[in-house]
Amino acid sequence: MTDIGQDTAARPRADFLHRFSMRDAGTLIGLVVILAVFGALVPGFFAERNLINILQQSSINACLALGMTLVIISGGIDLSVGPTAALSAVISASMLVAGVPFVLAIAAGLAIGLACGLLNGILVAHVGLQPFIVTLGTLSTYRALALIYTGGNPVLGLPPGFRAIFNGSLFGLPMSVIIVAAVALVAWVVLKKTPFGEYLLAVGGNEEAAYIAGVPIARTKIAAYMISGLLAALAAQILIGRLGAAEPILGNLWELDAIAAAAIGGASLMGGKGSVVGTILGAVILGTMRNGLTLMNVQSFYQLLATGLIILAAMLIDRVTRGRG
Amino acid sequence: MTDIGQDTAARPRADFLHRFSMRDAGTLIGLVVILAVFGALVPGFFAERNLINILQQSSINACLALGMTLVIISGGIDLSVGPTAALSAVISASMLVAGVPFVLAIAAGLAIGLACGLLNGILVAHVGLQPFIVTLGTLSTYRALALIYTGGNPVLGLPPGFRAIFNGSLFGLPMSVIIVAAVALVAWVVLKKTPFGEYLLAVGGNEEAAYIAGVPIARTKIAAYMISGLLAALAAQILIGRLGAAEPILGNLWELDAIAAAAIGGASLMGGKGSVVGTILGAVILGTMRNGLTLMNVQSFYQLLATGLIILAAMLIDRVTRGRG
Amino acid sequence: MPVPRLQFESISKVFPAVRALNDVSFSVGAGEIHGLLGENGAGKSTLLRILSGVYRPTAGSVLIDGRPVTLNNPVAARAAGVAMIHQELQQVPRLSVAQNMFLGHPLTRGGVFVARREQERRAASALAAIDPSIDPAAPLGSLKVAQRQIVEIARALLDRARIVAMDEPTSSLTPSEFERLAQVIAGLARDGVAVVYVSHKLDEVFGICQRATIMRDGVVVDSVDLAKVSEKAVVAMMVGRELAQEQHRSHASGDVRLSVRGLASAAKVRDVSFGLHRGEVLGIAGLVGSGRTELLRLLAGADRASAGTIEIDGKSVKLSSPREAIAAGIGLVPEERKREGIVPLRSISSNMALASMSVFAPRGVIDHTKLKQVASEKMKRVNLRPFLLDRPIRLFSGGNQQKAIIGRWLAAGTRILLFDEPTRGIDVGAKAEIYHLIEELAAEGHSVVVVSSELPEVIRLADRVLVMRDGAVAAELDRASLSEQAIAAHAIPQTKMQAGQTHAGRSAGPQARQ
Amino acid sequence: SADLAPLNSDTEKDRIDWSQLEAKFGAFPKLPDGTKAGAVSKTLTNEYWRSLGEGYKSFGDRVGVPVVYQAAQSEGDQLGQLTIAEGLVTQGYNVLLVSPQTDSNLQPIMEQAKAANVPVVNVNDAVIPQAEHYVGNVQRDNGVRVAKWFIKNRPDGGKVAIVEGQAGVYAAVQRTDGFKTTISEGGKFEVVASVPGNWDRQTSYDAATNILQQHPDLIGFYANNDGMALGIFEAVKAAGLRDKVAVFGTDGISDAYASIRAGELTGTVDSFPVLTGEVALESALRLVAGQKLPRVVATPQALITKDNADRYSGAGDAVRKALLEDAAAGN
Ligand SMILES: Nc1ncnc2c1ncn2[C@@H]1O[C@H](COP(=O)(O)OP(=O)(O)OP(=O)(O)O)[C@@H](O)[C@H]1O
Ligand SMILES: Nc1ncnc2c1ncn2[C@@H]1O[C@H](COP(=O)(O)OP(=O)(O)OP(=O)(O)O)[C@@H](O)[C@H]1O
Ligand SMILES: [Mg+2]
Ligand SMILES: [Mg+2]
Repeated sequence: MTDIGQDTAARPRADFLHRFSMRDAGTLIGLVVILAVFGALVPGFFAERNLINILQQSSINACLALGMTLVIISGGIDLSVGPTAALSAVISASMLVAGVPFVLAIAAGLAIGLACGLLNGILVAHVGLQPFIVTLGTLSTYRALALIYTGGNPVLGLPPGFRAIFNGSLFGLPMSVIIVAAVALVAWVVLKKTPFGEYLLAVGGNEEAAYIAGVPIARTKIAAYMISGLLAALAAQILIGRLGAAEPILGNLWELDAIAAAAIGGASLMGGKGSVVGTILGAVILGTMRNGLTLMNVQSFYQLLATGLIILAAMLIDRVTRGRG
Repeated sequence: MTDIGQDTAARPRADFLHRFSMRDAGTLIGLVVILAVFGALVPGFFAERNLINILQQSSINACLALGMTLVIISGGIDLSVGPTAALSAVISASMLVAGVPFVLAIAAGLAIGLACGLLNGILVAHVGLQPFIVTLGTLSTYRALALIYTGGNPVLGLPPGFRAIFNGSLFGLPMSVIIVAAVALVAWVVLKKTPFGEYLLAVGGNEEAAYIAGVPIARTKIAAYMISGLLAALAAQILIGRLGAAEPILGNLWELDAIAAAAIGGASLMGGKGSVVGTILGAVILGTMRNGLTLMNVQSFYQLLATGLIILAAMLIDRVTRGRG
Repeated sequence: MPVPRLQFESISKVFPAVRALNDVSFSVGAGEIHGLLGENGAGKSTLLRILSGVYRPTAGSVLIDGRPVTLNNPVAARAAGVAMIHQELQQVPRLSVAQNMFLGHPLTRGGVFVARREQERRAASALAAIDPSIDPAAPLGSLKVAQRQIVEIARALLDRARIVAMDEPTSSLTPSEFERLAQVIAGLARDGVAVVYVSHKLDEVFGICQRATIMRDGVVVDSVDLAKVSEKAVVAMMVGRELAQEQHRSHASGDVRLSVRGLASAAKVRDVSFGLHRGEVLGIAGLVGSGRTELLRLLAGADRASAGTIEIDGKSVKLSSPREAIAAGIGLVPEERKREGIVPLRSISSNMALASMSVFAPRGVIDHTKLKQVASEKMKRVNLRPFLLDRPIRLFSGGNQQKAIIGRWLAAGTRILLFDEPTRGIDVGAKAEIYHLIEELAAEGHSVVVVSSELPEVIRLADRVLVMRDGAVAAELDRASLSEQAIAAHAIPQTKMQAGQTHAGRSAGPQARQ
Repeated sequence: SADLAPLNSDTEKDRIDWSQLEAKFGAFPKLPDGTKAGAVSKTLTNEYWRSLGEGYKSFGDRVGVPVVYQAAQSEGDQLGQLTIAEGLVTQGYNVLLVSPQTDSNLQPIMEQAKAANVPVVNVNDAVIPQAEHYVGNVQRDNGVRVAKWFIKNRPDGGKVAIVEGQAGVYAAVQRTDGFKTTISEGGKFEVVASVPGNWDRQTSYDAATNILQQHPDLIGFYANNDGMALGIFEAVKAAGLRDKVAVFGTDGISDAYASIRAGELTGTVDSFPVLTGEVALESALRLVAGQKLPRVVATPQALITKDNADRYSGAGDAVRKALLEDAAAGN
């Protein structure tokens, strides 16, 4: 019933690497299957342009899901990412429309994200409330603030210069993809190579042990929520650059997509487990699915059905390739 | 920092009862504060009619939240309650419209709920997938089935006889309140007095230990999800009885309210902990809030703000009155 | 007289409904190895948790080198020079051994990146003193309990601490590993470190400690010079009475109750066959990793067998889940109590009743009066302390948790009891009670299997002993041929014996100890 | 009441155009003292519903009737809306104006209000089958008008695509169906995609990008609301096809007007929420005053493009005048 063959017991090092890649390999197999199916059914699916589309369409969810992954690893969850993004978007946008320099407006938007994350983190780490409920509460609160701030109206007329920042491309890839790739790289380094990454895994894996070992529990959790807030705000900047407008209702149900991406990528909602590579693959799986179903002009009810079934199927494939761990 | 005084050491029995009621007392205090505030601000708030309204308006959420509480105690979560209710509603309704006897149509609807729960339970307990993701997947799947089954149209024209079952009143209380009160009583007995209740608490509290002690882990978990599905279906029957129609999009976001009620009532999303009395109080808190804010004619953005803040405040009160336990 | 390295001054600690420590004072000098003894629940762990900053005392203070120190959290305690090995393993299974050892204070390159290699190098050298075979890069979760405990010890050695507190560091270790630990501790003492050593194994304490403090029910009974007192006297201080030295008595009768043939598992167990009689106590000895736990798990239905047959009272049974095993009359008292034994938030009664719901709820509703009565009776029999049946089990000491688990099987009317390391982390008083209990059970006609790494325990209890090696039964010894040497001889793989390695049992004899 | 046939607001025979109210029922009647009106709509997060509220307020102010206007917290919040409506019944308003989330979620209100002898007016969107009074436009007609524009202005036909609102929502179903049926009639147009946009700009943007990538020769999009249309336009622009692809929305929110004037969005179907609000409250209050109105009062809608945008977007009275002219012209 164990996921490791007996022979590997003798070489735990190799075994460890093996385990690692097995997990992400499961997700990768899922992606490959989905790509193959759509490739067979949809002419032009593998066109370079379409593949870039998929990446671009996955980038916002990937950005959120990376923050979500860190929070999930720490043993928490962040349901408030959508409203955090909305609040950040409308504030940046109204500053931009008022003529504030881009850098300042973007900085302000990102600061809002950090602040939203900080509040979540404090309520979880210092006050000791359950993450699900804290962020369920702030989900409503932040959304309400965004609506009140704008009176419910979208903020329109973002300066073209600002939009150009996020709409350009580099080496043939859209800026949003480049930005999110950079974020993913940083997240990977943070998780794999820095003390903070270890602390996250430790806090989520065994909080008591982490505390006794002197890990700064509260700071680690708060940092995770702040990063999640920051990335939600970054996603918001990318999105408003793309759409040219910021709406207070932006980001509705983003949290579910982000959680789904992280979970498909192997994060455990029990904490202590999660992978940056897996999460990115998870986001791309979801993006591919949306893209493919749209190209196939699948009727909306059946798209919903496909979404549900593919989440289940991805988890099943994942389960089969990696065992219970 | 402790929730029990030293003097109780000598009388362990009292100590236990004391602890027990302390937990629910925290929630009760929250409710009383909210009632007092609205009572002071809204003329006629304490009118019998309005209090009955509050109970009736809380009844559907309470019904779902009871099932959710059992699932949460077992260490899981059920995000699919809304779509389960929708599927059950449209199937019962179309049978009713086709002239099938009430008992059969209701039984079929409830059976659908059980079946939805069964699938969730099997995926969680036998296949070993994460409850959050399983029910996220079935959330879309069941919703899609309801939409496909009805073509997206509401099922109208339920027979008056059927509606009368759920719209009557007894001892001056609406039937829906009576039904949910009965369900709550049963749930309380089940949790406090039956082996299944002990098993739920054990499975959620320490699955491995429960397994060694001979607790039927899979059966217990599956039963929890089935009860949750059943109660979602029951809520659906009550609702379509009240509305006279069943819609495939019924039950949107019900899961969040149900989880909020359970959590406000003291259930821990880590499993092993939760209270029927607390959950009912939690549902009534949420119902009271909606009712009071509406009567105060608070604009919807501010209502949203209040909803968020009150969830946070309820958790804070709860936290202060009961300690970290 | 020099200032003692460590002084406890009038420490008290009150938990909800329990006064765990009351006015505890004693001191430990630099270079001294100081035993801390007491029954389960005496307050030893609580005191050390105060020393390591996990709990704050309700009253009193801790002095290091004569100066009062504030130990508000584990970081402060570490900064004050305290290193601690906790009774319960405090580890993160998904991190590597080295990452666990450096958790909370990782070595870094440029203050930014974790210096993995350097950590692993240093971890390896700390581990080398006790068990060089542990790979510091392996995920901790892949290690066995004993190895994990060694990691825990090595972690405490990394710090150049002035005070090292060890709370039952050897509960899963074999004697040979203890030998090496003893040398390490002696080295610490030579360097002027003050060591506080908690163990229920009195011979260890007498072997390495100069002085010891004995606690009972949260108060200090006395601090004694171990050279000047007898083990018996210390035990008397711990339990507050004299313990009679009991002799083995056999209650085995003729008929075979359990018969196992050719049992094997995919992972470890190979072709195990034996019979277990009515009223018999069967001991199973072997080295760590020889497959004893796994054999018990197969019998308890917790793992699936890949081959073999099991018969109870001559009828073939299939044990594919603990539930089936329980129905067939088999119950397991597991090795890892916290993980496999208790449901922490639930009361003693609930934990006890979990396996016998059909008894307490014959008509689907639990008869709480009956439950109370049975719980009270069984818990009196095992001498639960404090006697609070409705208190969550997590608030009890390890020994008392164990008693509740045993009570679980008494309540379920189990006929075949499987004990895996039944007295691990359990004090002498309770140990004697448990031995007595096991004999009583045998006398009543129960059949008992006891897996233990403590050879005296096996010899004290068993009518017959199976020695396991590499998952198979290497020998079967009856009482007449039962000795620690005999067990050790069969337990150790031949090649290792020839290489002169000392993986032998506890008192495996002078030749094994060299 | 039970003997009333289930309402179909689009086909009901017992109807009157809003422009005829004064002609058929005379000047606005005198109301009982202390008359107050309660209104509940879907959600304030959409400008359409806020504008409807403005209409209620402005007419209320004009005739001295206080109006309480509430909305659920989100478009899917069915029970929340029911709670609000029940609160309004309890509080003794003389008339209720409801814009239900779905065809059935406010059903209990009909009965409670009847018991309390309070008339209920169903204003727009979802249609309560038992509703005795309905004020609003024809949802289907939104799609039909856009389809007609294509048939008229793109005589050669071509590929078009639809981006739908939330699956299963009445307005989305009707608008989509109206467009699809009408445009398919001649056989010249092909609906190559009809995919969900969930009322969401980003989703619609992504969907449009994908559709354009597969059908670069597409000639037009129809979106079930303006927010989605604006998102689609951004995707069209990013694909460099803004001159080739016409994009239409629905609702006529101010952002859509701005975009149309700027030559971006091709058009929208405005259903004049402010005016609708005014007409709805007027009809409701006429009921309170005892007049017997037809079951349906139809409110106007118009296809807005760059050419006529100014005509429909001036001050309230100017728009009213323009629409009355339209009505007189039989438009
Ligand atoms: N967190 C806690 N809350 C309440 N009571 C506690 C807590 N921790 C320990 N206790 C109680 O304090 C007393 C002392 O327990 P402690 O763990 O210190 O004993 P011990 O001497 O280490 O026992 P053992 O030998 O079994 O490890 C016990 O009665 C125990 O139930
Ligand atoms: N590499 C491993 N990964 C996961 N579990 C393991 C591994 N090695 C051993 N185990 C499990 O650890 C438990 C103890 O192992 P085993 O039965 O071999 O030891 P034992 O003879 O009982 O010795 P002891 O209990 O003293 O460690 C068993 O349940 C076994 O399946
Ligand atoms: Mg202890
Ligand atoms: Mg073992």
